[in-house]
Amino acid sequence: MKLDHTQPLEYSTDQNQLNILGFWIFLGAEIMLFATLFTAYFTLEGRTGSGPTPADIFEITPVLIETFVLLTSSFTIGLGVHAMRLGRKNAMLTFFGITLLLGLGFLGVEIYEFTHYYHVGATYQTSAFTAALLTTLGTHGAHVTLGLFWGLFIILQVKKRGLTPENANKSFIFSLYWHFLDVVWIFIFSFIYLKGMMM
Amino acid sequence: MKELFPAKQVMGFVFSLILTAVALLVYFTDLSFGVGMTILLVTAFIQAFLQLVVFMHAGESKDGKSIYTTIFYGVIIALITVFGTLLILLWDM
Amino acid sequence: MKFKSGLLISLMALVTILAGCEPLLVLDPKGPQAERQASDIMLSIGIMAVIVIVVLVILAVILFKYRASKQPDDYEPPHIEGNIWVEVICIGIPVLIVAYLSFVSVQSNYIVESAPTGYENEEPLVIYASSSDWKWHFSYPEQGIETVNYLYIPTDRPLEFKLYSHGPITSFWIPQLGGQKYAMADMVTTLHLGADVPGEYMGRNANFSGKGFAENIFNVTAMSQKEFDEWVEEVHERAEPLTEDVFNKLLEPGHLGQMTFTGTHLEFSPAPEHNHGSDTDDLESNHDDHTSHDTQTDSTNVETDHSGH
Amino acid sequence: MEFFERFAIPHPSPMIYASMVAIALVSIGILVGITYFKKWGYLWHEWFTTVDHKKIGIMYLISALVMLFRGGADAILMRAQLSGPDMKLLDGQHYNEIFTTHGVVMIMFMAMPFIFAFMNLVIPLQIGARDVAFPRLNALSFWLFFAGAMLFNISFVIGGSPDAGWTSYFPLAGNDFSTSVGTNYYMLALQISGIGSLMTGINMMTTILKMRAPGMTLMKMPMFTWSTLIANVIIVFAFPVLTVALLMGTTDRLFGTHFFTTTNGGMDMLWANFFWVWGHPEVYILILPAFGLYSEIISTFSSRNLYGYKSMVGSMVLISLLSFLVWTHHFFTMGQGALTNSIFSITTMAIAVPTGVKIFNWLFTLWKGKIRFTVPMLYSIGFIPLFTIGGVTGVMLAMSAADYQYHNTMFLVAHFHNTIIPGVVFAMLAGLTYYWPKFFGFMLNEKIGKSTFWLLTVGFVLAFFPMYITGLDGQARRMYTYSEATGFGPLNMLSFVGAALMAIGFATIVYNVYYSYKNSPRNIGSDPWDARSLEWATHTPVPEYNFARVPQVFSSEAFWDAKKKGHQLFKGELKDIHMPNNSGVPFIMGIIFFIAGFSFIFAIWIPAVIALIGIFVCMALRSFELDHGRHIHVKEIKEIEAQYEEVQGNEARSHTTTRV
Repeated sequence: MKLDHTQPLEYSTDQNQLNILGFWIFLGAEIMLFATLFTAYFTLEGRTGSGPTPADIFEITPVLIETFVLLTSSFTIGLGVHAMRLGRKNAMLTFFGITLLLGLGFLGVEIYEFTHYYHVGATYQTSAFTAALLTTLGTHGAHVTLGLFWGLFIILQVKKRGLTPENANKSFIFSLYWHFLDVVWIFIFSFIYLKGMMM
Repeated sequence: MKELFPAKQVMGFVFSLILTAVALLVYFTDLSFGVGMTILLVTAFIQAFLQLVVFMHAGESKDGKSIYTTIFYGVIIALITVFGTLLILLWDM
Repeated sequence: MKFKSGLLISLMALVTILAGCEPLLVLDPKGPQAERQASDIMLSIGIMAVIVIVVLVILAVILFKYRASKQPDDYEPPHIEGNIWVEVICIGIPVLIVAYLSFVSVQSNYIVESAPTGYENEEPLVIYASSSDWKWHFSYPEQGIETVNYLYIPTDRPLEFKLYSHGPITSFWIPQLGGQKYAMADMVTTLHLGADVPGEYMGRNANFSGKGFAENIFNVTAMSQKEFDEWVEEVHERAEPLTEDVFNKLLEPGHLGQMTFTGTHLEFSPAPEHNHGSDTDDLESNHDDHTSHDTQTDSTNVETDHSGH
Repeated sequence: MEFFERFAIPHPSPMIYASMVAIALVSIGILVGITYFKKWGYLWHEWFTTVDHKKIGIMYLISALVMLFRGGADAILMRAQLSGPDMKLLDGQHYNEIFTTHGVVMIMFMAMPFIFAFMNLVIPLQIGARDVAFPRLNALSFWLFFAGAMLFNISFVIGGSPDAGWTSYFPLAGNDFSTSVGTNYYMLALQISGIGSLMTGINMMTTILKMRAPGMTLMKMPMFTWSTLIANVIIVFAFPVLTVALLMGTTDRLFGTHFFTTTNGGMDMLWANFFWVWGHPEVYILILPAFGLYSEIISTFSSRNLYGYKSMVGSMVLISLLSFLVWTHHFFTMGQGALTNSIFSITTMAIAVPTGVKIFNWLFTLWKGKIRFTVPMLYSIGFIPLFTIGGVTGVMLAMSAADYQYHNTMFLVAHFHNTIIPGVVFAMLAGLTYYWPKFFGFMLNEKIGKSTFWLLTVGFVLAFFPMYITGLDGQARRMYTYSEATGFGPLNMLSFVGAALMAIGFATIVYNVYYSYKNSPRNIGSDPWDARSLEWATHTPVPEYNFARVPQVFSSEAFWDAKKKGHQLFKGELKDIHMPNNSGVPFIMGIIFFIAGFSFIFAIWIPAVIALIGIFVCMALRSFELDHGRHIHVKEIKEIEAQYEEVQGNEARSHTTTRV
């Protein structure tokens, strides 16, 4: 394998560069995926049938916790990549670990939130609004869950095999994924929760 | 220890917290719908741009141009889809 | 050029067949909306035919002139990158054509979406046309009449069809009076039509709606206002009232012949609340089913009162 | 017994039972045959586990041809049923199933794999690469497409076909009005193959953006590469919309949500909206690579460079953006206001401008050329006027007020077949004939090929032009029957005759392959058409590593310039070539996806969950796997090259005489 030492490790081989560009294109597709979910949500937001309206069920506290936790995790994974570029394997693993723990925390709050919705009578089958809401949140949550497993695998691999070009590449791509989930959350936070509670 | 916390990233984090706080204004104060939506749109898009540049290093490699083109193309199509649909199904019905 | 002649012969064959038949429904309009649409269609066919012919001629000439068998063996085709002026012309002409057609199209949009021209001062006749699998129910709230699978309309008077569906999306279409519009279960759409000439016209559901879709047709009879009034009176004398039970039977999937009732189903089974293109449109309407039912019943009551005099 | 009842077909007919038996017999025959000839090992090592873009391309090609016949059988049945008034060949339900599967099969499982076939076969060669960016992902894409296609195709013998049209508008496609599992098949099969398409999109974009030969800047890419790049950009941004829409449709049907229902706030038109947000770009995904192929072919057979290269590229970029701006024209009649209709009417017509530019550029490419009427060229020449007619009728449909009269009629059916058949199908057949020698080492017979072309063209004109007329006479689409009084009879009979001619035409393709396999000479050299771009610069058939040395490119017609100006394409020493390893995982994942899809369709939850877990396990294993690929060493390359040179040496002497 040809190594290009002028580049950071994660860009150092041809295949690594392909992987990173390919993943960015995948994120482009993800933008459309979430845009479609948002479109559905905005269209169906007011169509609550006999079920509750957004203002009826949204609570600010869990949303604030989720937002803060996810923003912080986005910060820590950025630090993780920075540490990786410095070659500080242990620091990197620590930051990745913190990120995953924060992700787990986020998921916990989201599960609480979903049970809350269930208890106030906003289930998946209640109305077009709840279906669109839970699908949008659920898709994001599923992404986070997948990310937790993925991140765990990467930590294990870095531990076992060290900071190879391959592992650095995987870690960097994972960080892109995680940041992207944070961006999506910002939009959920702004245009689902805050907008819903504002009305 | 200090080298693990580069100023750029820390500033980015602080700034994103500030943006979140600004967005929260629409909840804690009594703004009209139009003003509120404007604030949300501005903060959300700045926030997204911040992540893209500061945390995701979108422009750093020699494929930066392709990456930015892809993302902006995606964003444009996404906005067309969202607002086009709203125009068809809500605003003009 | 075998290809060219083959194409031409088949085109000619089609034209002959076309000429041998009755005029095509869409191009034989009997109302102002359909007339506008037919003239748009003829205009675009004309322009488009010119484009096709130009392309065909250029192609034929080039193929004839530059075919390999005609050229010397040592002929080396030149390398031509392109010419800015040629390309400006190639872009410019289509832009002009499209701009012109866009202008016409936008104008027509507003025309077909408003009351038909010629008698716009007349009071429009409002007819609720709702579809169920696979029939059409026509309610005349002013006249207090409901028919199934046939439609009587007065000529020289704007017709305002309120369309909705008791099932899948359908499309209400009377080709000779004007183009179609969807009828959906969750909203009411409005179609403006008018008839200039008395006569019988074909109407149908144009949007695929399941097994019985092919036979989902209805008859339209246009007549003078006087005849129409007589028919209304006759119906009131002879027809049975439409009860909720009877109506629910009618809604069951299947085909029915033509039927006539007094009263309309709007009284007990109102149209959907989202009423597009009408004054009663209320976007902020209550999401609670009960209240919306009440408001709907109120508005239909008002309409029934209207017909009382 | 209740468990098994759901697998029964709700509307059986002798025809379906006969096909059931036929499918069973053919499947058993194939399995027995493979076992008898001991080909399982060969299939597994050479095809099921391959990651070679050329082999994957060939598998796409074969699948597309098979699906062409499946969809074609549907088509001929429909035309037969409508050939006269009150025909009793099919009943309403059966007819509905047939036009639904015809549409889905032709778009998703015929046209899509066909263009993917050419992308896979040609793109790496045309840009001078060894393979695509992610070879294993590429294999996974294929097997997901294949799983989706198979899933969709078993619908009519297990549980019943979808019957709500290829657009599957809700609420007709919802549980209330489509009670069989048919629409579940539609949702899941499209979902699975759609994911495959999305991955192809990412793969091809990355390949073209990153793996071009040195010297090949963006503006020196051959036109087919450009069109593929743009088409894949559209794929990447359009397919997620379909994914979400299908997800919502699936949950509506399986989990009782209310996205598109008529109760509890659901909005049926939201499905239509999403479907066309994906659906309109989809037609450009199909037509742009076709444009690319025509550009290559017209340029080759008029021995001219492509006229107006820059405006060709510009028009495609513009089309890619506009394609996302016009979707509402599929439901102008929904009842939205005149303003919305006007906006979308104008954007739709605007597409005619870049398309018109392309037509003129092709005409100017022919101008001053030296036109050879080979089979691929005949398709391209037939394409120009026929597609122009399809295009201008598109402009007519774009006039929204007039569209109130065209919508849902046979006029529309005529229009889109008029763009898709001369546009896409002709391009695919032209490409098939054009690239056949490159990948199979012999030419298809020109004489049979020409009769195929004429049968298809005459058949096409007879089959579809009458529909313009019946449409204007009030014949709605998707009607399974009509009465004598409507007067639609004679023209529909003409359509049937045309369809029959087309069927014969398609059959001659199979005969052509058989005949040419038996009779065509094998010493055709690597450049039988005197072509212009890089894919013709390597040997025929193409070696596994495509190019022994990476080519050096100076223009968009690198190979032509090498021939005429003496540019040297291949310089430098041979080096070891890095190649990816084969893998069985994509094939296995295809099977797991198939099982998952099938279980979801019938709501059998335990295997569904197990299959989903299996998918994640496969992904996890992939994450931990270390696979650095393998190297083909210089010695081996030299041996392979020497073999080719020996053959070529013989050819060089007869080269001038074999030119067409």
